[in-house]
Amino acid sequence: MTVGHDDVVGWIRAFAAVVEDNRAYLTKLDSAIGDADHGSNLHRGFQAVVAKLEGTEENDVGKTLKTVGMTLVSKVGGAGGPLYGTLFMQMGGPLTGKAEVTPQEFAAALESGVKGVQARGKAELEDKTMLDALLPAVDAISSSLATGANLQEALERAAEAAAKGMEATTPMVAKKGRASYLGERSAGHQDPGATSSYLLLKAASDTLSKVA
Amino acid sequence: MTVGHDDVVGWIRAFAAVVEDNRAYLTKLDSAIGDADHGSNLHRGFQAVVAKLEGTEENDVGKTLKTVGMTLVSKVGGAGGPLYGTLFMQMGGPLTGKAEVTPQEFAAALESGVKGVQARGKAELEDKTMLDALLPAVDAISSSLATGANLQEALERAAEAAAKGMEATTPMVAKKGRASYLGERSAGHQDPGATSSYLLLKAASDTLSKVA
Amino acid sequence: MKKLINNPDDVVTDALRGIAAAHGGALEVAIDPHYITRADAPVQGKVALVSGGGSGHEPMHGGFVGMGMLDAACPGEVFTSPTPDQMLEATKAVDGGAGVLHIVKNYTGDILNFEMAADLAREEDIEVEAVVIDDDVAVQDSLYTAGRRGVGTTVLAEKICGAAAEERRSLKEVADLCRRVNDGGKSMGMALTSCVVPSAGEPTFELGDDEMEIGIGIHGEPGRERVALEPAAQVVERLAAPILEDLSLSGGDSVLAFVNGMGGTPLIELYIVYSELVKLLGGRDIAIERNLIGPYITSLEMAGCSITLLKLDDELTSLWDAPVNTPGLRWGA
Amino acid sequence: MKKLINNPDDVVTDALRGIAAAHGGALEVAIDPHYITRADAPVQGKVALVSGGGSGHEPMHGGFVGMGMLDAACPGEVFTSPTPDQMLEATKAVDGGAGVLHIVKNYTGDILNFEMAADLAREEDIEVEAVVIDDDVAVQDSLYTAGRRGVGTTVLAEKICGAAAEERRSLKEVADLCRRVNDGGKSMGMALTSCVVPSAGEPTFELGDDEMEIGIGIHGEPGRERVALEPAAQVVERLAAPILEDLSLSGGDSVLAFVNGMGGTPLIELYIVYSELVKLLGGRDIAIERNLIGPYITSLEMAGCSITLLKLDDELTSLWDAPVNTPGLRWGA
Ligand SMILES: Nc1ncnc2c1ncn2[C@@H]1O[C@H](COP(=O)(O)OP(=O)(O)O)[C@@H](O)[C@H]1O
Ligand SMILES: Nc1ncnc2c1ncn2[C@@H]1O[C@H](COP(=O)(O)OP(=O)(O)O)[C@@H](O)[C@H]1O
Ligand SMILES: [Mg+2]
Ligand SMILES: [Mg+2]
Ligand SMILES: [Mg+2]
Ligand SMILES: [Mg+2]
Repeated sequence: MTVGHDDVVGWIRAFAAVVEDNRAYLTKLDSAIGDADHGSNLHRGFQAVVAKLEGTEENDVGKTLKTVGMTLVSKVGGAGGPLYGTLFMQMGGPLTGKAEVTPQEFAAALESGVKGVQARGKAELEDKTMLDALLPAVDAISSSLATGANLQEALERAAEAAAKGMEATTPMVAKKGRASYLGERSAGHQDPGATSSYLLLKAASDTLSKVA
Repeated sequence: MTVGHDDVVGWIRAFAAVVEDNRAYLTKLDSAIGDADHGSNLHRGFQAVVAKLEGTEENDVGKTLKTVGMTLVSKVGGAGGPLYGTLFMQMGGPLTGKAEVTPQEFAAALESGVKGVQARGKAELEDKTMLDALLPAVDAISSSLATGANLQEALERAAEAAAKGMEATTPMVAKKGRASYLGERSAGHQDPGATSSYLLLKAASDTLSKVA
Repeated sequence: MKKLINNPDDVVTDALRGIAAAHGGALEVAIDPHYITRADAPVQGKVALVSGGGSGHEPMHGGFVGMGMLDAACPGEVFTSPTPDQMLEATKAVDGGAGVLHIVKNYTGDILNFEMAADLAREEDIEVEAVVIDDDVAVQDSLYTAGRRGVGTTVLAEKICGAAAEERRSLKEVADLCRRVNDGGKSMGMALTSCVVPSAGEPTFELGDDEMEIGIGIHGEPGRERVALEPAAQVVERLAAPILEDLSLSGGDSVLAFVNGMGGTPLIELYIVYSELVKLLGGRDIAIERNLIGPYITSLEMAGCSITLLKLDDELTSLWDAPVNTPGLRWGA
Repeated sequence: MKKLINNPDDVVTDALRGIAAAHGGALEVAIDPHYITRADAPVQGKVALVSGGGSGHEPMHGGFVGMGMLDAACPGEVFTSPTPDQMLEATKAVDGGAGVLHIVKNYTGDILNFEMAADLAREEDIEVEAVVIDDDVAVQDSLYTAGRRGVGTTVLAEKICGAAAEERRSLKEVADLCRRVNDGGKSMGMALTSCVVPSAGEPTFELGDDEMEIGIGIHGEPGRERVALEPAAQVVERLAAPILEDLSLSGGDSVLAFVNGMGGTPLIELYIVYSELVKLLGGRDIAIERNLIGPYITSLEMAGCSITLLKLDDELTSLWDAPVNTPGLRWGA
């Protein structure tokens, strides 16, 4: 019941495929309240990540996650690049030196990644950003694991919480990011970053639950 | 059975009104094989002409026609300005000093105007220009008068000939003017200048026949 | 019709007021009739250059008035050649005693109106020469037709002849030089969209979402042929090949390459076009010695571009490099 | 999507190749990662100015690299802020020992990426200061939001601070000056049409034939409100009034007036807008001491314009007038 290096790589690869499939959708969401690039930004970044991971000999979960983060930072740009980059870099920190990690370690690392996003972007819950999906998801994993759930269940709860958080962004008036320029007109549209964050959690639940 | 100064002014005024009514139509024809300005060009010119003729004390048919021509030259621009300007200026030449003119004098003056257009623009029959309406019209007046018709009949024949000439421009491949740049693609469109020239003759037939 | 204008009939006058206000120290703008001169005109002893044509091609010609380029420009109504009285007044205003060169684009209207103006100016004892620019290889040339249109080479001729005039060359020399530039410069253009003439209010032609028009002029005249959209590399091939053929350029030759925007195409695309042109000419061993990239002879808000190649020699290159100070082109001053 | 491009993914790289070929003597273009520097960089002892942002705003920023303006520009993907490694490499390439000023437009992405780059540069012992431009009065400012966007004032800040850096002013002085320009410059924009981001392939927003969007940014972001089309005079009123209010300009003040084209609006319309602005400011006894009219900070092929007013004093005016030699802005050199 531990998450190995290959499992983490599998999660990242699965998310890259999900981003590819949802590229147009994410960009469409970003057209409504942003600048129509969120899908292509993430796609460019995760293509580079997949190429980087190709045939790697690496076995260190933490190092690999940092590589993912650094690749995103240097390939994505926009708000998404530094934010997702920080997520993975900070998540890698506590996992450095480990070839496999326990569910608790995984959950704690994810939480540290999300805290990094918050520190960098200075957004709060209900600012209509990716944090509206990430924060509830992190809470859901921790509390599930604390109440005895296994990783599979915890990740399912997390994906559900992220989905709810994502949906909840629709009526919100954005306070951070590009959508904030729209003021009241930002209400009525789902946030693209919250959507990609939900997809990231969903990919975790779909792939990592197999190992659990 | 002579054409007086007021009659000539009436013809010009009538044509100005016809141009106003056909402004969009002439521009539309010019869109297809030109640059979408023939209607607004002539309209601008004849508005200026009408303003110029307003409350004039002039009684000299030739002088008035020259004023019309000079006003067109200085207000229209494009190909239409110098060509219609020349038409009226040259038409005015032989009529200078006359307060009223005979049908024969009128016909000869019009012919001299059309010759002026030809000299200035160097176009031939079937080059798909206003001359395709003007040349047959001039022929029709002269030959009608020569065979004993009155001015009314002669102008009707002229307008009919101009109409035919105008319609005949449709299949032609333009050799002069802006439509010539289109080469073979100019075929299938009626020439805007031939159309305005027909309208000029039609206005003559409608207004001057009353005096005849 | 979506335009930042007040009234279709006032477009040219309103824009001229803006030009007058913006470039007060450098240009003088006459409103009736419309013409623009250098503020320091007439420059005594210098051949004066006058050009003009329909409006809607900005910055041409008004934006090219100033030291090292035109002495005066006559803007007609949108896409309509100006009238002889504009050219006559402009010619009189800038004549510095050394004669006046009329640079005329080959359109029936421009030719006829400039001819009339030159006749009138000569009656007032001003020496006038006219050179006709007819560089558009999209149009087939023939003795029996109106011939080729004047397009991109006009900008280059105005710059190069302007520099020659600043050197106090004679009217005959500047006119000959202008003919030489016209002989060595050829152009071809294309459109992705039509433009809308303000007084017409609707697009001059309709193009499908997947179509482009090759061989267009600068007045929204439809072009030579309509084809399916293609990548920039192929578009450049379509425009450059007929120019290369017409100029019979060959390996070792040097050119000035001018990638012009039609008004609605952003600079980022013009640089992509230029990079394809560099590849194409490089493959034929033709050296681009100088370049000009931007919207200089436009067709209102039309999306599209034109390419002009001018064969260079040392004289033309050094005249091109000479200082120029106009709202539209400026360097060395 | 009708664009003169090869492939949506190659737009920026292809355009950079064009820029490199066109301005070989003056600029150096690095392709991996993307950045553009003055060919003579680093200029020893001079504060270096680095800016950057998403592509699609040409000539900004790459076209403003050169003597008297930027030392380097970092172009991101279209409408996407560049990445820290671009800024880091550019910063290292231009540092002449007197420190580097990052001029950053206020967008979350730009801020975050420039912050990371500055941290990395400082680790390499380069002194870096960052100034954020946030001049768009269409956006309401608040401590709890991302604040106002950086738009037209960026161009003016780059020119003015570039001149100050040429005078060898210190990093602190140039940064303070930059903040002063940001405080005194305010902007507002509008769109008649949306633009199409190449990788998205369709318009970012849809506008009816009789509608315009007021208060747009430069990324095809929808604006403050959507209203019916109006004549240029009213559009100018809508854009200028909030600026005047925000700057609390009053009779006797002097300004630089910058009428910017969004990419798809031709110059003739920008001059009409300018002539209306002259009337409006004249009516309030505000003197336009300097002006800039043209497409300088664009939004791909969007039709529309923005107005920026910068309150002038003698120092700013003389720095504005100082020589500049870049592909996009050039005078006195
Ligand atoms: N300050 C912030 N904190 C957290 N997330 C943010 C912040 N600003 C923006 N975002 C997220 O970034 C998303 C947009 O990403 P993207 O489109 O890639 O960047 P950009 O806005 O620069 O184009 C938004 O939908 C939002 O979820
Ligand atoms: N050389 C010529 N001789 C006679 N008529 C001509 C000649 N060239 C053009 N035209 C006429 O002028 C008309 C176009 O006029 P107009 O649209 O006002 O001018 P422009 O072509 O300059 O826009 C054409 O339809 C044609 O009938
Ligand atoms: Mg975005
Ligand atoms: Mg016409
Ligand atoms: Mg015309
Ligand atoms: Mg973006």
